[in-house]
Amino acid sequence: MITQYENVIIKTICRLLIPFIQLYAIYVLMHGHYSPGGGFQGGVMMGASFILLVIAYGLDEARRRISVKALTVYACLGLFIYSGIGAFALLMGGNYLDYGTLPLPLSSIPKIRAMGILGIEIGVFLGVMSIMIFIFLAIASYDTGGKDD
Amino acid sequence: MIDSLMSKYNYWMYIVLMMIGFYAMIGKKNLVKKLIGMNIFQTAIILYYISIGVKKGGTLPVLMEGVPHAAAYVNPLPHVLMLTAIVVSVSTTGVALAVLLLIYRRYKTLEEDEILKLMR
Amino acid sequence: MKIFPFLIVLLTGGLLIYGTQEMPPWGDPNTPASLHVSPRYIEKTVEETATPDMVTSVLADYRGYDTLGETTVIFTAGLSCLLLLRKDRE
Amino acid sequence: MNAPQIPAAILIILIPLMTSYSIPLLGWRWRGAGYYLALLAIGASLVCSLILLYTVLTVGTIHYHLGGWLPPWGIEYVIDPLNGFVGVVVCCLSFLVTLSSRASVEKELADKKVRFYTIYLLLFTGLMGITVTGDVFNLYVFLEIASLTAYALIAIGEDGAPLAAFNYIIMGTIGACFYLLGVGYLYIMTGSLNIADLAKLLPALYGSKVVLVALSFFLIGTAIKMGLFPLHVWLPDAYTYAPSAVSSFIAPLMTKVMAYILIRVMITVFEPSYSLKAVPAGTILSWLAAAAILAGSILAIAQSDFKRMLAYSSVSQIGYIVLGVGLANATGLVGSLLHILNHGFMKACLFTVAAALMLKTGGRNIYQLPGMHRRMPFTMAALAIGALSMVGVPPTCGFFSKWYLILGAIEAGQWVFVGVILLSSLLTAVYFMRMIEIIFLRPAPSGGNESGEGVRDEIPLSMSVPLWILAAGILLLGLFNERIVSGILRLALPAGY
Repeated sequence: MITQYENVIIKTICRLLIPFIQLYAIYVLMHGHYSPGGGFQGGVMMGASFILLVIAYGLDEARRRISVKALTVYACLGLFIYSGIGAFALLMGGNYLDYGTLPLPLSSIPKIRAMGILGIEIGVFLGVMSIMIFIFLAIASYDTGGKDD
Repeated sequence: MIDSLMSKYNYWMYIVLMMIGFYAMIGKKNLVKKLIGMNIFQTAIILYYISIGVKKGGTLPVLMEGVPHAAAYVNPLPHVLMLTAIVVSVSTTGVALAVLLLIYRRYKTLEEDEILKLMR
Repeated sequence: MKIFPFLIVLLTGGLLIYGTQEMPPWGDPNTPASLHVSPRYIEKTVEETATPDMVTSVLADYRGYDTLGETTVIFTAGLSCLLLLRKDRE
Repeated sequence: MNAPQIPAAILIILIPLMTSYSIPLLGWRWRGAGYYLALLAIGASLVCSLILLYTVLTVGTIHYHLGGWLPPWGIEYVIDPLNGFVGVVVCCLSFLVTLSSRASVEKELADKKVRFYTIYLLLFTGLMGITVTGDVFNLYVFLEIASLTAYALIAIGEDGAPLAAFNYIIMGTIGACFYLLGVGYLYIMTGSLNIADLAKLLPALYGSKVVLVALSFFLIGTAIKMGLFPLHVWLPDAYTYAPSAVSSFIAPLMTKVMAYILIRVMITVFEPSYSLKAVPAGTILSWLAAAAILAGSILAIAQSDFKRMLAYSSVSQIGYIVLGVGLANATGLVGSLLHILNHGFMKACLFTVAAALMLKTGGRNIYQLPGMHRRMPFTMAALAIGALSMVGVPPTCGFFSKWYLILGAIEAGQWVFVGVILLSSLLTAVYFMRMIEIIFLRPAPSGGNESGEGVRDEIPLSMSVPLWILAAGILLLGLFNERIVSGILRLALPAGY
């Protein structure tokens, strides 16, 4: 079990760093169309920022900020966004995941497709972020007697 | 001869790496070492796929203005496949670690032969 | 050094190296892998998906279904860890 | 796009997939939701698979282009008679097994059932995804979904389960990685991942060493995954220690779907004239299969644990399926496909009986069972039907697949395999008849459970109805096997086979 580690330097630096890590994660997500990046990479970074929080501040502090319940919602929501966009294309008369049929007010089909890609990247981002924290929390707190927080 | 050697050594290196992992998976008695071997094995496969996509003189697969011909970029498909394989590898490691925790909680050791002794 | 696993490893490695003999040389731009399917991803990515990063366009559009499977894999892994190490909320 | 793009082809995956995402959310309010949602989703998939099979048989092969991209670039789903058939088998068995799982999950996994059913449904999705896909890499992704869920489900079982699951993780990952290597070796030579496209490109490359290595890695990988004899070491422990609901789901389905991958690779990706005849893979497979049949049967005789005995019998039955492939003729392949169906039903029936025994007695030792036919007469009758079918007594379905396999072996001129099949039937008879003798003929122990003597203590209806459907299915499949063979399986054979 990871307990709080009393060190002002570590705590202060983490407090300073974490917002920038998260900002960068969102940048990587949103800029995935033009540079290497996307939902997975961004999601892993976002998850890593929370893991850094847990390492610096201990599990109890982290529990106050993130609950397994909220993470489950995020994970399921992310996957729902992904498969839902695909299923919406199915409803609009296209094949599954055929973003070209989405009713978006854009001038051309490629642009609609790009928006579809962004949509599913956001879904992947949410899913990967919460699952990374899931796996870490489940393994880090295994000796707390299997109690859900 | 030396030409073919030079053009293939890259594949051989990944095979050697893969076999190191494979040996750890089937030869080691410590369960964590097996898991580490599994990671080496999967990483070697990832390296192999990435080296399929390499083209000499090709740059990274982000389209530049005015250079639309395929020879200028490395093949993006293996990269995509390996993103999937990396995620699979991470997931397998996660589940395997969770299983290892269960084993450790029950037997208080991760040496396979000691566990087998305890199971009798 | 255990002899039996070592033999299996040698055999597998030998088989893999045997296979590399007829592989196209490393870095050759004229391999089937570079000529058959992938050129379309490179040349049409902006035209068809308005996304210059072709890894993203292949990942999320051309082969988007793989990515759904991949996200499901990681979802499975997360839930499996919780299933193994925790009880459901009572 | 001239092919019919019917949405049932994707709904068969999409419904269970989206349902599995919603179970954790609904599970907070209503903990019993998992069972009903899983049942509903698998039922919907069953309907879709029946529609697909009907369409395939009447109209022709279905292609479904995911994302609207044409095949070599995008991923496509291809449903032909072969995987239409396997899809119906998987859906049908999953539905029945899931229906029966409720009581045993309540008993063994009551504090985990929400997540249990999520993972359970994902396992089903993975198996279906493997079945319907027409892309080798997509197959790998769904193979990993199915494997990961199976690892987790096995690990939550009883005492030895985590170690069994860990061994399965190691072996399963080796198998999946070998499959992935096979895909990589094919990709470097052809540049394609689509099965139909590969089948078109590969004949020109049949002389290549790379393709030969790819084929052998496909073979080793799938052989590990399905537990073919020398590589079966993970299988008995995994099946024995898994929770009963899980072993009755995994045992009939997992290895069958892996056998489907083997058949798909040998028959569709490669031409059978290359993969089975030019390369001696057919011979190697059939000798390994013969070894598996005998070794599995002999090891099964040595067991006193019911589930472990069934697991070793699975090892032997997988041998039958692979033998049919290895014989490299139409009759053998028909026998092998029919055995996928029949063995699925038999194993589902027998493992459900094992789950029933775990539910009612808490033990699995077959020497503790005397007099059980008084306590659970209907369950034990189903056990008898399943056992007779495993032995291959004529009116049951087990006879007919063995019949086709024997005919195939004769056609191939391999009399050794005829002898192996007959000998193994005898060995199977030994271990199942021993069980039947203990249960039906031996007097119940007079001590201890005086009060329980002769008292009817049947399993709940949610378990006995699917069990009886399975048992009746064994008989009906035997009676209608001719129709299945001529109506579906003959169409599933590749051209010129």
